[in-house]
Amino acid sequence: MAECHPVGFHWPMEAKRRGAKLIHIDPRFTRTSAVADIHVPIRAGSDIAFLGGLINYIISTDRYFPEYVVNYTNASKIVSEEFQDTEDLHGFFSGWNPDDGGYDVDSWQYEGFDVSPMPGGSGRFGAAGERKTERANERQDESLQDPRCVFQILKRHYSRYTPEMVDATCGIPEDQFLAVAKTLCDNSGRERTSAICYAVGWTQHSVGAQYIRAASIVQLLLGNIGRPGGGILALRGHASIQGSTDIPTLYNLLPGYMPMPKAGPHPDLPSYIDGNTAPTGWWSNLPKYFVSLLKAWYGVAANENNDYCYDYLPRLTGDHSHMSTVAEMADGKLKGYFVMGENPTVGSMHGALHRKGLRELDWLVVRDFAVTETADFWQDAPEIKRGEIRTQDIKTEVFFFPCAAHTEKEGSFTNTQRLLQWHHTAVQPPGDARSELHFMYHLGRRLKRLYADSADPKDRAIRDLTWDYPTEGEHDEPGAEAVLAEISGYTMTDGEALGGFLELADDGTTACGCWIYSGSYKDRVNQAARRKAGREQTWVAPEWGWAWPANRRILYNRASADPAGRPWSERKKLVWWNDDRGVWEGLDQVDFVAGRPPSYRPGAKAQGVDALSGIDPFIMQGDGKGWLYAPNGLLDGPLPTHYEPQESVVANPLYKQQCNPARMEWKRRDNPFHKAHDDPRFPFVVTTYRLTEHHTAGAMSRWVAWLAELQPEMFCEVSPELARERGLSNGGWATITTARGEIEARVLVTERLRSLRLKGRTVHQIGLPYHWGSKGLSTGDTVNELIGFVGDPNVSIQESKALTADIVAGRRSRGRRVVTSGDLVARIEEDATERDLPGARGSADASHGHKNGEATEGRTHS
Amino acid sequence: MGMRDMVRSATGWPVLKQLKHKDLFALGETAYSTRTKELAPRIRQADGVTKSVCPYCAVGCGQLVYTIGDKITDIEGDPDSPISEGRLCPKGAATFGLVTGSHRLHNVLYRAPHGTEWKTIPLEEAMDMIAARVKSVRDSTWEAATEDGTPLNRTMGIAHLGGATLDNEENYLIKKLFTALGAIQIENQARI
Amino acid sequence: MSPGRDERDAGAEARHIDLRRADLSGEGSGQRAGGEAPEALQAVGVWDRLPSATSSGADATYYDRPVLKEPVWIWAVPAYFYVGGTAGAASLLAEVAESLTRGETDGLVRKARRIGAAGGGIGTALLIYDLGRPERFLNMLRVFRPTSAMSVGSWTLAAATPVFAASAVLPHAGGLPGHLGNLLGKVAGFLGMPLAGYTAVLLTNTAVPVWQASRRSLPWLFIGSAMSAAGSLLGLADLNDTEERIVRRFEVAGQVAELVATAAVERDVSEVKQVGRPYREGVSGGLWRASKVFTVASLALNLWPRHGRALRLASGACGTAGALGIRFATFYAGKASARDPRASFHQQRAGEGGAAATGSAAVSGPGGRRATD
Amino acid sequence: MSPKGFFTDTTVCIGCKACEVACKQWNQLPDDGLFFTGMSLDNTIDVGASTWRHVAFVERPAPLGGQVTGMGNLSWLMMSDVCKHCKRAGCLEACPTGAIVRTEFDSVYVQPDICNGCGYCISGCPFGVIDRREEDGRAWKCTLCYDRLQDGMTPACAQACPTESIVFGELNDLQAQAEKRVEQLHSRGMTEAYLYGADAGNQPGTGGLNAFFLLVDKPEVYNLPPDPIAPAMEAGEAWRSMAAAALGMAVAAFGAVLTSRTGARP
Ligand SMILES: Nc1nc2c(c(=O)[nH]1)N[C@H]1C(S)=C(S)[C@@H](COP(=O)(O)OP(=O)(O)OC[C@H]3O[C@@H](n4cnc5c(=O)[nH]c(N)nc54)[C@H](O)[C@@H]3O)O[C@H]1N2
Ligand SMILES: Nc1nc2c(c(=O)[nH]1)N[C@H]1C(S)=C(S)[C@@H](COP(=O)(O)OP(=O)(O)OC[C@H]3O[C@@H](n4cnc5c(=O)[nH]c(N)nc54)[C@H](O)[C@@H]3O)O[C@H]1N2
Ligand code: SF4
Ligand code: SF4
Ligand code: SF4
Ligand code: SF4
Ligand code: SF4
Ligand SMILES: [Mo]
Repeated sequence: MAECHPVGFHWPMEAKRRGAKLIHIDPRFTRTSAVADIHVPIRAGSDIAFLGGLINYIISTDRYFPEYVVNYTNASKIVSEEFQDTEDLHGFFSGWNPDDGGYDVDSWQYEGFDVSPMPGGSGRFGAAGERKTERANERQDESLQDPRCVFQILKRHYSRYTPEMVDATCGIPEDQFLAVAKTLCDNSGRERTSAICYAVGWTQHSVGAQYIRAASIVQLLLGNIGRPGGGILALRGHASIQGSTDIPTLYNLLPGYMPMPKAGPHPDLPSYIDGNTAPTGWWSNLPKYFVSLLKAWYGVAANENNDYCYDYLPRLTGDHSHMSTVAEMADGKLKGYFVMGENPTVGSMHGALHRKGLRELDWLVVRDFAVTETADFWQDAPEIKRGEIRTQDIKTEVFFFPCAAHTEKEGSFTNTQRLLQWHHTAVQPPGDARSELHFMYHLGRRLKRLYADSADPKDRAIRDLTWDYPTEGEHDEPGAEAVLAEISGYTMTDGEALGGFLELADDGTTACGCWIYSGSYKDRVNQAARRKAGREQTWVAPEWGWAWPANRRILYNRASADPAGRPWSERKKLVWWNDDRGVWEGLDQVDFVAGRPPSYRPGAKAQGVDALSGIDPFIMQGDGKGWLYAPNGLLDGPLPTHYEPQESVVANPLYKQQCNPARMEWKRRDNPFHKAHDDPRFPFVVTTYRLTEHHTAGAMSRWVAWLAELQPEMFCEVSPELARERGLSNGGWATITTARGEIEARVLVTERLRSLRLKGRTVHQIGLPYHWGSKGLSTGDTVNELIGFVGDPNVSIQESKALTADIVAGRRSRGRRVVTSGDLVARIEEDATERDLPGARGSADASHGHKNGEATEGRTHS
Repeated sequence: MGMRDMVRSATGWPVLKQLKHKDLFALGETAYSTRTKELAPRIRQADGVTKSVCPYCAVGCGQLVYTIGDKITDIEGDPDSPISEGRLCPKGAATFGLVTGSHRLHNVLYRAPHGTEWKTIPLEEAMDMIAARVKSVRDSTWEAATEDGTPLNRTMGIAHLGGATLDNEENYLIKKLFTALGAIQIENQARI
Repeated sequence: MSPGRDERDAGAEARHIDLRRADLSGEGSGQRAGGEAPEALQAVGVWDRLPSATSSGADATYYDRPVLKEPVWIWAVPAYFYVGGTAGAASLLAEVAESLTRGETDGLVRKARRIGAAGGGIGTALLIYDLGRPERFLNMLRVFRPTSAMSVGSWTLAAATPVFAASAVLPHAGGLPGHLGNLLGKVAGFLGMPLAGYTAVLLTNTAVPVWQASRRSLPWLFIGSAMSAAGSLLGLADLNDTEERIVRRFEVAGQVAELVATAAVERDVSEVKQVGRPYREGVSGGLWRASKVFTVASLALNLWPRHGRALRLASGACGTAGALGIRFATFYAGKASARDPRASFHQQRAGEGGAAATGSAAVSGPGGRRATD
Repeated sequence: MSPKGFFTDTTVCIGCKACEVACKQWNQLPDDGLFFTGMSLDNTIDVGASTWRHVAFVERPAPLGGQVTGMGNLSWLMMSDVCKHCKRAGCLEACPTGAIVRTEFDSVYVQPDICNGCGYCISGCPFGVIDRREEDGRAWKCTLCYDRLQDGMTPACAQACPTESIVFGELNDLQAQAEKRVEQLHSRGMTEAYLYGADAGNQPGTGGLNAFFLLVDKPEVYNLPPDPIAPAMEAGEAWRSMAAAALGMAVAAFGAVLTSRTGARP
């Protein structure tokens, strides 16, 4: 955290000054470890074994927070008999469908009550069927003894995650593990809270989503969620990565985390509403938010008799995530590609496969500060330098547009605390540099002109699109506040700015571009631009910027009070129930149903938000409880389970199933994998990470002299033992190779990356900062040439934190080799069978990589 | 310069001041030059300070951007921000070098198919070319429905990448326009 | 002090900043840059051992990096030490001779005064040449700062140079100017003394261990070798017997003092083994030993009973070589000493740092331990 | 004005180098070239003419008090080095042109319009801070943001530091704060913490530093001198011996002339 969120790290250091304990779990001894109280090195890719060990410890030593667990989590819920655990099926849960390479989730449901999770997350695609929706039929055992209650299932699932198993799997000696477990438990409970901060060290795995689930279980058991000083803090990456998932330039989401319609299950508005609206919990409001979105996009054209223009929306037919799209591109199925504010040939996996895709395009548009490695793929690439590919043979037309910097345009970023902050224009952009707002707006106006008089029904969406934003200045820059006003929402009658999502209706009378941002333009005031100084406010600082939802700062903060509405502790109070005024009050905006007393219990037939009782802090869930066990919503199991990375050094010590069965795996000749474990050609564990001094793919730091001089050259970190074994010298050169490619790097031999002992076996690790590329004042080889396409099934995030590779002394022989061209293609053969139990993957089709575009396999007609 | 400073006003010669004030060591104010006496932070004469937010990471530290005319003279931390209280990390502190760096290009570049070099083209012309290409690809790769008639209403011929470094308002227009065009392969850094 | 247009462009280019977008008026914005990387950094070898190799234990250093900055002076400074010293000693001898004789040493006086004048001029030129910003040489006379040996020296040189010149030129004119010249000669002679010695104080009043350690002995060495240098130089000219005797005795006295002083310096710097290394090893060590040999040779030739032109030339050459060698040896010893962090660390740990001047060492370890504990 | 200065608590330094970059940005200094040094994460190596803040990285095969790591005997010390603005400043006392001056804030400031690059300050600094950049010819170092102080602004490095390892303020307040912090660290098991240069008693040779440090290992480990001295403190001995030697030279001159003259007239 010290490296990648240094100013954010001020607050843990402030807590440490006041006596808090800082625990850092990381394969390397980093700048965070240097100031931590406890640093525990862990084998990259084995955190679920570690967190499972914590869960085992918390339950077996009774250190969980009983009142919190019983009242606020689904620990007491009884699960259906059909459910079978990984203990029974060698690493599989019940419901695995080998032909499809995925789980049917029906056997995971509660007994007597079907809970659908966040919309769109309902199991595999097209899981239809009638659902049992009355909460009255829920069965639970508050004593937590029933063998089929969640608590006992949890206990049994992690029964083998003992301290010994943690030592054997993660390389963490028992005494160190117990020190961490004890310290965490000592600092949790009624009077004390602990927080868990994570970022891509946890997410970039083929089991990434389950890493976070495991941490949620630990925090729910300890009662740390919804309370000040507690919680799980995702330390998001870019300035507005949170914003770009809330208002998602993502294939599977519409603004406000509503799902994009799927071809099969949602042919029309009613099927979409029914498929995605949760009968109970806050998501029962989905129709208001969805209709308001369509009104914002299609204005008067959208009305109740044309399903509010639902038919204008394109439909998904599977996984169209980044890696799937690039695989399609490499197979020549894409014509045009816009890359705005990203540098995939350095930042994304397998640069060579990306460049192969770019070579197949008709045209590519890149918008950035300077020509990036992505924009220059046609003349500056390893395969071109080796002469395997010739520039003249590349047919792609390439446009490079200079972009305006954040100081040359106005708009809002959403930071990692869901806080919208407005940045104003300081100076005008130079020359032809323009903002993306300008580019998209004027592109849209040109397309509206081109389609102005088209009668073709497919073009109605463009013609009816509301696109009349006011422009200002010599460059006709569209007014960003006008766009914010649309995002925040207005009444269709008189265009009045809405105060929040409570005012949204599903009858077409309100328009709102993103329901969770509703209220960010309340009273026609740009709430994101508020700048009341922090020192003039409480520590919650509600009048600086605006946080979604409804300027609330700590989510699920109802859980900071006990079932009767009294703060768990005076020291850690946040919100509480004021019985005489009949309202919730406190330091933060309350995350609960307004005016609902703690004593409220829903009636038998209660539906929607009324189904939430006074002790259901987790209002987004169908059952209002924190999920220790996820009956629905995750594609790879209701409980986090330790699986080895795609390329590991060891066999899975816990189960016969080596890897996550539902992982996304692109089986292609140009995306070869190593052996599942113990590959003699690639004996070392590699992890990749950042340096404080550089920024991601490097375009924003390797061109800046004051940053480039701090970390001038690409280097790798190796332990003294590995250096001795491979003849590497500090300050010298080394070449790192995988099946996908090879790179060279300077060598930094350091004791901060000592080798790990796994059951008596020594495992060497190689550390690779991934910032370098061929452009800039400081240049170097790109780490991501080494990493293949493999991803997590739930969010399709790549696995770049744990893989295997080889390292030899000296610079690379002749020009860098990549697997998509030249002699590296033919040489690699591997057998992929060991990753899954025999028969687990019925057909090649079973791996997600081949699943996208089911419809496109058949002939399509337009 | 020091000496010209002195010659202009003989009494300005520090040694004479040294004698006058009986300042044996002349370690302090006696040895000041006129420039030092009039020293001021350059932002005192800035005619504008803009409230901004660091463009690098999601902590979202506040930044103050000082300008003199249409030039930026300093970008430092904003002490008012409850998140950062004026603090910055090396990247936030180097933002001046990013936004005023000489690496930034000011013109649109174009590489023709099979071309071996970039050439500059005007912005408006480039925008027209893009719009035309979007229309032609959309029209030629449109998928109205699947074989069994399930509506698809999309083009798989156009994709977009990027968003994490862009404003919410920009992400909104990108999602809104491309979805209206039927392009669904819209992705950003949340995947990597 | 705003730099000219092209200098601002060069500055912006060196900083990779676009002047059309940026205003460069900060404190360091006028610093010229853009030459290829500063030699100091290029000269830095890559640390090829384990990073934690020297970071603990008795002999800890920071990757063996110097704790001091190497003196930035070039050859012109030791050359000035020689020229200044010779001029100072020569002018002193000239004035003493002029006052205690009635004309029998006029030749010597004239030649010595000419050496003084030349020394003043050449010395000033050498110092200006060494400056980072030669065009600001007059700033040396902005203030008089007694704590700075260079300030004292600059004022001394500034006073001496015209006086040396006047005393060499005016007496020929005779009459009032002549008398004035003679009078100024006395001043010159008087100024010659500090001129010949202040340079030693200049070196020892620095943080460089080997110079600091010889603060009591180096002045004797520089003054002794100044006498030897002046004597050797004057000895080359054709002098009458009296003048020749004066010069040789003066030179011998100087060379004896020089040799005694070299021993004193060696003793001072070797109190702490690491501090004395530059006089034993490397270029400075070699120069040091060579210059002692030359001085001894010159002394021997001077004491040789029989005299003759050739003998005089040989002793003068050896004497000059010795004097020059001593100054360059001391100069390069200082550079080597500044590069060696262990010299400073061992010197200060041995009580020769702050403790020597104040009686108590600094706190420099856990539990408030003092440097010399 | 009362003396201002820095208290640098190296135990909370995370080696992020924000101080180094904030100083370069505020003062608009050029870079020092791009070299991989192999010295842990320190590619800056030292303060110098164009780098007025340098962050040292020390990987030690020794544990840090109060810290537990699974890496065995290992700790990683970081420290942001800067000009110490010494009470008795070697550079100030050496500067013949009066370019270096003592300001009303008790800081030591180099006037770039006066310095002629004589380089004497560079040899006078016992910490090896001030240096000359060849292309420029003048000596440069940290100004304790003398320009910002005119408007009561915090120095750029102190304002940027994410963990307040660098604290700017009134010197006496800082000294009190530093004493309390040492006690706090000792009570938490980090008994090796101590103050370096806090005042004249702590560091007699320089009379105390306006920019002083809390360290956890010997100064040498951070490339700091264990017992620095402002050279002018010992100037007296050199001047006295020079005077004696000069006198000796005069005596030798008189002796040579008196014993050689014959009294003859030309
Ligand atoms: N200075 C700087 N800051 C940044 C960025 C940058 O480029 N530079 N990028 C921003 C972005 S986009 C992001 S997403 C964030 C990322 O922020 P972080 O996630 O903090 O960044 P990383 O350095 O990639 O990974 C953090 C740590 O995870 C460790 N790690 C690797 N594998 C494992 C594992 O299996 N288990 C565990 N427990 N740890 C593991 C690595 O050793 C590394 O130290 O940073 C943001 N901030
Ligand atoms: N091996 C490995 N690979 C990784 C990771 C890892 O930990 N290990 N981390 C992953 C993660 S979390 C991320 S976020 C990615 C980052 O990967 P990328 O996002 O590809 O890397 P960046 O350099 O951040 O790319 C952002 C680009 O946007 C440009 N830009 C900045 N502002 C603007 C603007 O306003 N407009 C426009 N048009 N462009 C702008 C920048 O100049 C830069 O070139 O890397 C991923 N890749
Ligand atoms: S200053 Fe650093 S920590 Fe703050 S937002 Fe910028 S990059 Fe993130
Ligand atoms: S540390 Fe050196 S440069 Fe700074 S004030 Fe002290 S003597 Fe001068
Ligand atoms: S180099 Fe400049 S600052 Fe240093 S002593 Fe000489 S004149 Fe003074
Ligand atoms: S006080 Fe100012 S000049 Fe000195 S290091 Fe800090 S930012 Fe740089
Ligand atoms: S800014 Fe602060 S934490 Fe970062 S390196 Fe400098 S002193 Fe250390
Ligand atoms: Mo990221």
